Amino acid sequence: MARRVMIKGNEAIAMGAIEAGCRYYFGYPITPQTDIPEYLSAAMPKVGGVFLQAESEVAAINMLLGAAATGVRAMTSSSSPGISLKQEGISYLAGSQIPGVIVNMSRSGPGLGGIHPSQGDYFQSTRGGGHGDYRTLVLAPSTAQENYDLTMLAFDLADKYRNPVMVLGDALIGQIKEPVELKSYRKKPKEKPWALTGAKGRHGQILKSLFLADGELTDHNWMLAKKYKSMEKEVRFETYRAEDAQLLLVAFGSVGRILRTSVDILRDKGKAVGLLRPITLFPFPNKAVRQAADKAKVLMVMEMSTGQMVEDVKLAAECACPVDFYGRPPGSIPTPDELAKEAMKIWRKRGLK
Amino acid sequence: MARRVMIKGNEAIAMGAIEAGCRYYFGYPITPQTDIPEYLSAAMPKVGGVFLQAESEVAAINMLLGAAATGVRAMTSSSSPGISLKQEGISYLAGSQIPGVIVNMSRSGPGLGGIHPSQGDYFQSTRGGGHGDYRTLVLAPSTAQENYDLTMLAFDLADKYRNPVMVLGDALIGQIKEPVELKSYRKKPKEKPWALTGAKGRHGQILKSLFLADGELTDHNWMLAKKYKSMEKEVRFETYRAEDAQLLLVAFGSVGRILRTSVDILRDKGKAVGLLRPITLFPFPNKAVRQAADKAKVLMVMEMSTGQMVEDVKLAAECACPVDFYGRPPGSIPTPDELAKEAMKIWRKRGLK
Amino acid sequence: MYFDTIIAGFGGQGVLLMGNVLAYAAMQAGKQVTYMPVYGVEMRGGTANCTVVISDRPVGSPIIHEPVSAVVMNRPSAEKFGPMVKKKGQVFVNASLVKAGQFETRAKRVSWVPTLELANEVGNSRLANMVMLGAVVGGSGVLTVEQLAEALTGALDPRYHKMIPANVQALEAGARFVSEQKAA
Amino acid sequence: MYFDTIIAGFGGQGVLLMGNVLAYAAMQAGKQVTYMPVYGVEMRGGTANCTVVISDRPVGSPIIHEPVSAVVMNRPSAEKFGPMVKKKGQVFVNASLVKAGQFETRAKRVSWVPTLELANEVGNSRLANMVMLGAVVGGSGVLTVEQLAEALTGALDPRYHKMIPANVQALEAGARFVSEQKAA
Amino acid sequence: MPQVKVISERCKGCGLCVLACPKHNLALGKDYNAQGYAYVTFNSDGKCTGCTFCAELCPDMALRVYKEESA
Amino acid sequence: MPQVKVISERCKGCGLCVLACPKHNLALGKDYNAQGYAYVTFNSDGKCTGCTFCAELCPDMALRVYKEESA
Amino acid sequence: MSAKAKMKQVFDRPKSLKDVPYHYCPGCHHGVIHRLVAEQIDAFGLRESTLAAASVGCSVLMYDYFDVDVVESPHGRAPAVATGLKRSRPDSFVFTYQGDGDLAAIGTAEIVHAANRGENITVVFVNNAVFGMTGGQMAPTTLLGQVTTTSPYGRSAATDGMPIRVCEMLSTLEGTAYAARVAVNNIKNLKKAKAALKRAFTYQTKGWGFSFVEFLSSCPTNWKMSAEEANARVGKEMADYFPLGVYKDVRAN
Amino acid sequence: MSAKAKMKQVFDRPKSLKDVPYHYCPGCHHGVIHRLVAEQIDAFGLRESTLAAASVGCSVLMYDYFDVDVVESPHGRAPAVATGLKRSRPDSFVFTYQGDGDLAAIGTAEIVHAANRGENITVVFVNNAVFGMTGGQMAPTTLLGQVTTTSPYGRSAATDGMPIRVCEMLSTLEGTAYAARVAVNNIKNLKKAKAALKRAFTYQTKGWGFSFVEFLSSCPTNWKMSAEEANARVGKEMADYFPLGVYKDVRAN
Ligand SMILES: Cc1ncc(C[n+]2csc(CCOP(=O)(O)OP(=O)(O)O)c2C)c(N)n1
Ligand SMILES: Cc1ncc(C[n+]2csc(CCOP(=O)(O)OP(=O)(O)O)c2C)c(N)n1
Ligand code: SF4
Ligand code: SF4
Ligand code: SF4
Ligand code: SF4
Ligand code: SF4
Ligand code: SF4
Ligand SMILES: [Mg+2]
Ligand SMILES: [Mg+2]
Repeated sequence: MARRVMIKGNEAIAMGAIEAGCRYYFGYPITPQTDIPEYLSAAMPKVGGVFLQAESEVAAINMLLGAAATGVRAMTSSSSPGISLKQEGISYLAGSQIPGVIVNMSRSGPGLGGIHPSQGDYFQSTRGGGHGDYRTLVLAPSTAQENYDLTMLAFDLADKYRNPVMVLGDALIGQIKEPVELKSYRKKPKEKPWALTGAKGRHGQILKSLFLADGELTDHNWMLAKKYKSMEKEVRFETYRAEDAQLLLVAFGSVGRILRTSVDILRDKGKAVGLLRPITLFPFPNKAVRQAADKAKVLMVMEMSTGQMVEDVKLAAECACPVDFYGRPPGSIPTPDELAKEAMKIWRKRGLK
Repeated sequence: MARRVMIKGNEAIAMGAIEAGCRYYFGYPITPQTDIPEYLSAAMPKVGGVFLQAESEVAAINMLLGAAATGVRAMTSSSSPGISLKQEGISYLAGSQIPGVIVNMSRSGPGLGGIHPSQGDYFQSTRGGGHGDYRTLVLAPSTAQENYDLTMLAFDLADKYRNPVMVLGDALIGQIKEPVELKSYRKKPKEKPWALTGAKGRHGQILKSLFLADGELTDHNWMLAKKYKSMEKEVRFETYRAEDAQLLLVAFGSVGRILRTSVDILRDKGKAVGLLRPITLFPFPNKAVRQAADKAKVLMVMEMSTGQMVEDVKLAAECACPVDFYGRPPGSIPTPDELAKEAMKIWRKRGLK
Repeated sequence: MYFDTIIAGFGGQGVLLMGNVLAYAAMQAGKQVTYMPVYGVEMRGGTANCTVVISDRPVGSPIIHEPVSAVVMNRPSAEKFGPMVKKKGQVFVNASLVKAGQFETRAKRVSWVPTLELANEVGNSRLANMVMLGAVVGGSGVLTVEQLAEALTGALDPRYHKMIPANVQALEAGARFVSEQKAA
Repeated sequence: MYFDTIIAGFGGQGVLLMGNVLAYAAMQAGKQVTYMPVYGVEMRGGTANCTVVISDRPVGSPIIHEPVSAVVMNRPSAEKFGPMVKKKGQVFVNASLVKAGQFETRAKRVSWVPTLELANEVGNSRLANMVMLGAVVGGSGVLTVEQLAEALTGALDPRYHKMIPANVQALEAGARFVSEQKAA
Repeated sequence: MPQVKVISERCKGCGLCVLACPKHNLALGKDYNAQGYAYVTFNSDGKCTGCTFCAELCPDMALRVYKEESA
Repeated sequence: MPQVKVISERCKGCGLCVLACPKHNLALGKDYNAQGYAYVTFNSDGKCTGCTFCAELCPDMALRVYKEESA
Repeated sequence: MSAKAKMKQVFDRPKSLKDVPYHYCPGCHHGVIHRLVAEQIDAFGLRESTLAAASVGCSVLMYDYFDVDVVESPHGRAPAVATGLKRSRPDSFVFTYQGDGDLAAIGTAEIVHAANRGENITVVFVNNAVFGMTGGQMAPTTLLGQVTTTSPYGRSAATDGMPIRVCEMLSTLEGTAYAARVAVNNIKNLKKAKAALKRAFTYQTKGWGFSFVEFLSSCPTNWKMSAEEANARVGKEMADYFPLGVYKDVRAN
Repeated sequence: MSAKAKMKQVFDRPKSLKDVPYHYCPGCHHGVIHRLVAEQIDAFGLRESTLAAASVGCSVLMYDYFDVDVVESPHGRAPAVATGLKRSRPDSFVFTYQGDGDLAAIGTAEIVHAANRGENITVVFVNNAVFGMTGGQMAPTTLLGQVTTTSPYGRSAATDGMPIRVCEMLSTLEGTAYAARVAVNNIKNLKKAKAALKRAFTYQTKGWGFSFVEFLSSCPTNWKMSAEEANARVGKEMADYFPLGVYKDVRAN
């Protein structure tokens, strides 16, 4: 059986990466994700891997670009301000179709903000904070176990789609310590004929995003758009006591897990409240939300921001039922009671029984 | 009467900035906006202003931050990849409530992409491509004249809301040469008691975005959210032959202007087609779109991307009528005929008469 | 009233200036007008082109895929833009560099203008572009040579204002040539 | 089954280790458990705290605003966390540093543990934290001292494994103390 | 006689002043301030020269030095 | 006798080879290639030493130099 | 203090510092460096015309201590921010206060170019050979063999390169007018540090160009040393690799 | 050529270059520099093990010319990209090819730190004192007084600073093992340039560390000069301010 250990969320990410065969890490310190580079600085040399502290987040994402261009599994991690600096590089990864895993243990913003957990980077992650019309796959873990599991998945998806994959946690998800089952990774690596390994017995190969000829870039963009569309099959989400819910809460990541307790509190009071927690933020579980909108009387989105994912929920719900919202910008962590209370306000306002 | 001149779109931006009293420009060359720094490098010294070519886009946005912190009107401009690099700085401007005007004459992406006109930076501009839960006002000119006028407006709005304002054009809007009426700017500058001018007879003053105390950042974020909400009154849009339109096209910037011709083509064929062109992308003209959705039979969004603004239109339309979409990723410029043809496809598909 | 044209040629032939003068004159004539250069990396082939659209209504697209007219100053331009011109349109060909049969077009009207020869007559082979521009307004009637002449002051850098009279002569020579052609 | 606690004190008192050992023991006992430290800039005051939640069900929030129990190792912690504890909850106070009347709480049950004195009896004042942890499990019944003792191997860095016997003694001393209190 | 005043609430007990004093006039005390630091104490036995070395090197400006007005 | 072959379609008429040749064996010609450049021509009057300077300094690799096999 | 009336205070806090406690760890040199800078602001009479660009690092809260106008810069960008400040208010006294992570890692381009442009600003560079605020990771200035949380086996020349000597590098740039490396680990060095700062202030106030003062500084917390040990390390290991002295003083004569 | 059979080709294009025309302007030195690099790739037998990091500038299309594996880097970041290439494939020969806007402006931090880490890569730096691709704006290496599209009144030391000497600056870093500045404006310099490139290739293939070759290069188009004038300017004004020579050669003996 897999080993069960008590580890920090950030460590789970680092261990998941190593288990998935990632041997190249490039990063720059920033709270609250610094445990990841710290862990890997000790662990990478032991497995023959490379840990390199870059001079900046900009350098780190570009080192990743270089390493991943040769076909190896590579990762970088940072937190909000550092992720902003990586946007140009992420856009290049997407445009050049170079895979790579980027972890954002997001913190409160805007600007320097603070180091509280936050969900204010949802738009940046799901809409491509960089320039141009590209998307990254976004995985949003809510437990240390998911950190471990989804990091492994992130590498698979990155290789499968030749696309950057973002793991979006926050200060809570990174700092929490929980039991984690260290399942072993058993996939066999995907062939990468596109990788730069030296032009042995062939002509030089190019990885690039520049397309100057008339119409060439249009085609490239359509090809990418089709690829993003095809990612829909990777949709993941979790429901909790949702079957008969009249009020269905929708939340991801840390709020998603806190709401489990809120749902229990409300169920104890006899209210038919449930939870839908998107795990992939892009692709977004549109179908699941649409079906939920048909079944439930009301959807209510809760976020540690003034409202970002709520737009995706509204778009997915297609007005099949009302979509309410409770926003809680970062600065402290909301409690299950607080969120349960907010849910009750909507319960009453919408006349649910 | 105001002087009428034939100038490039980019020059119109530069001239509008100077007219509005901007005397501090920091930038870095990138096609297709380099006419702006080029023009200003010659013009600023003549009006006693500062033109400084920064070592990078990152440095430029931070020089702007420093200059604007002292209360002066300051501007930077770039194009897509350079704008990605500015995202951290823009987030700091928003968080620290420092005004500033940022011009994005966007080009085709992702990555290095190309230098064709593109609308692929819509999400980045309107959703805050940087980290954290902030917004920038976004103005989308479609003619050289609007470049001039909206740049002046951008400075007013930046000061009014103590917020970064983005002027989002593209290669077409920047490179086109058109007659521009050089109206003179007559507003009197707003007082800026928050500006850093030296602690003369008072204690030191701080501009910052770091808020560490429990709950402090939450309050700050709510204050910002309220501010963003209050920007709704700045909504601007234009309609063209929209009154009786059964099919209402919605587009901004360059596509918005090209569609005028398409509308004429379709009207000539007797089809009741009109145009709604958002000028402010944030705040988005939600009400106007909602009302249009009630009046028209179908809304159709057209963008030089695989679909970004269409989400805002759908959110605003609240399912009052169907919202169709035609996307044309960058790589070449769509023609009025091509777009008219696409509109006709929807006309037929939706059974309009 | 609506007119558009793509003006194309080698880098040094002054095609962008032609577009500028035309656009400037249109503005002064109270028209709506756009001028759009091809720029950036694409410039580096050694060819240059621009599109000018003149109308009574605000101009939607400054880029035209089926232009009403094209002004082709060299063979590659003729090959590229000749075929794009509308059937009812008009192609102005620099007959000094392009020969019949070297390009295709659906356009019914093709004007062959010996720009170099006419410019040399005016006294300066570098005025070939203005000769052609005169031919364009003469042939299309979109504006008058006088309107172009007036526009030169605004469109030319003051450094070159002393060249205006010669430019005007060139414009006139071009216009005269096409009107004689027509008459003939 | 549900238990939570905030463990707080000065930087050097080993409060994070207490939380770690407790959480580790809970995991080994097959419980769901989360441990959440306060970290980063906030650490620099010289105070430290962590929250441990143990449950049969997956733990939602790892942060608790009205905890079932609090373990306060110094006065500032007592002042901060004492008032937050639920009425039906329990406060474990380091009686060596905190005196009655120095903080407020709604909690009915308050255990005063003379950690330093008991640790000194075991032979090492630095074991005060383990004394307190023994008292916490003894007083709350959430786990047994044996379970904690077993957890030490996993929770402690191998460098400190030779200290395990002393740690176990301290745990026992704390647990014994509260059970005697209860009995009394 | 020169005097050094310790602002005990500001002292963090780092001991840098103790190192700095050529006259060994300062020592870490046994009392803790509200922040939990054992603050430094000044031994006013007359050896102090008022050289201000201690104060200059104190990171927390916890020391003030006084000297007789030079008459 | 050493020979220089001009690949006229590759020549951009920059004239750098003309400058480089110590024997003045190269000159810009009057014919234009398809790219519109007046390309360089080689004067094979026998002064060429086959030193390759011209080819080495040609940015566009438009020149090839041939020499008799040293027997 | 029996005859208080006759006593004269020979050491007091500078007026440009607010009378509040620092958040710095015990024995951290940031505190001394703050005071030295504030003393020069007082001495030059600049409190009311100073604009500072704070950076991100342990000293990010400097605006809670200095009683002057301060703007917070993104990590590493203080020299660019200061450029904006100075260009828009050339009569102000403008300084940045930056750590080694901030200045020598992420902010390399900004410091090199501010120096190269000869911006008439003063940079206070606090080199404590570690990323202090984030908990002790390796910095570009971390010494060879030094164990940090991201160089757990000690900094290695082969994989991490040698510690970067910023003062020396910036001195090669034409725009750098004054550059010195100082320390505050003992009175002798502290006096030199004061002189260097004074010179830097002179440069800016006279409009002589870019001035740069590097402080070797201690970080007892992340070096995992007592304040005394850390203080001693500054004078020994640190100063051995980063020699103290004036590297450039173009107006010296 | 009567006796073609007896003729031997003494100059041919290197095998590592594809047989296609360049997009460069007439007389632009990029073309020569490409060829010299390709010649060394051939000479060292590295075509099948070379990985190049292209940069953004006129040479962005280098992958259309070099017949080796190439990845496109964001503007200025080629040294970071090359670091990723080399660390993941240490047996490959890795080089960057960067302009002065790319390397000396936006990419300052990346080049300084790649050099300082002593990355075992080779950097080909093409300094033409101007942003070529974007149409002739001022670069950090633009000469004093030089008129460009963003220094219409000529570069001014007071507002823009002096041109930056990258070779000299990087030579101060411990990690830089080899650094030279060369030109290809005449045969004498071209021979030295070949030697420098050869030495740089030797450094990397022997694992001796970071090697850097700066080429003074011409940009006739943006200097608004004929190819000849531009070529001459390289040897005069450019080389006067940027002296040619070997700046560092740690294994020299
Ligand atoms: C863009 C960005 N990256 C990383 C960080 C995290 N961060 C905060 S301070 C710091 C380094 C501080 O080190 P230094 O500059 O040496 O200052 P010290 O704390 O040692 O005085 C880092 C990496 C950040 N705030 N922003
Ligand atoms: C982030 C970013 N900023 C700016 C640009 C625009 N840009 C392209 S090339 C270039 C400079 C090229 O100059 P240089 O590196 O000197 O190369 P050269 O063309 O002179 O050979 C710039 C600024 C870009 N592509 N990306
Ligand atoms: S003033 Fe001088 S002698 Fe007196 S205590 Fe301080 S250091 Fe010692
Ligand atoms: S140096 Fe200052 S803080 Fe440190 S012990 Fe002395 S008085 Fe206290
Ligand atoms: S090979 Fe030498 S001599 Fe012959 S043409 Fe070339 S440069 Fe002149
Ligand atoms: S150097 Fe080359 S391109 Fe230039 S003229 Fe000579 S052969 Fe032609
Ligand atoms: S962590 Fe280091 S630099 Fe930061 S305050 Fe503490 S001792 Fe000073
Ligand atoms: S613009 Fe300059 S650098 Fe670029 S290809 Fe032309 S001459 Fe060469
Ligand atoms: Mg530091
Ligand atoms: Mg260049």
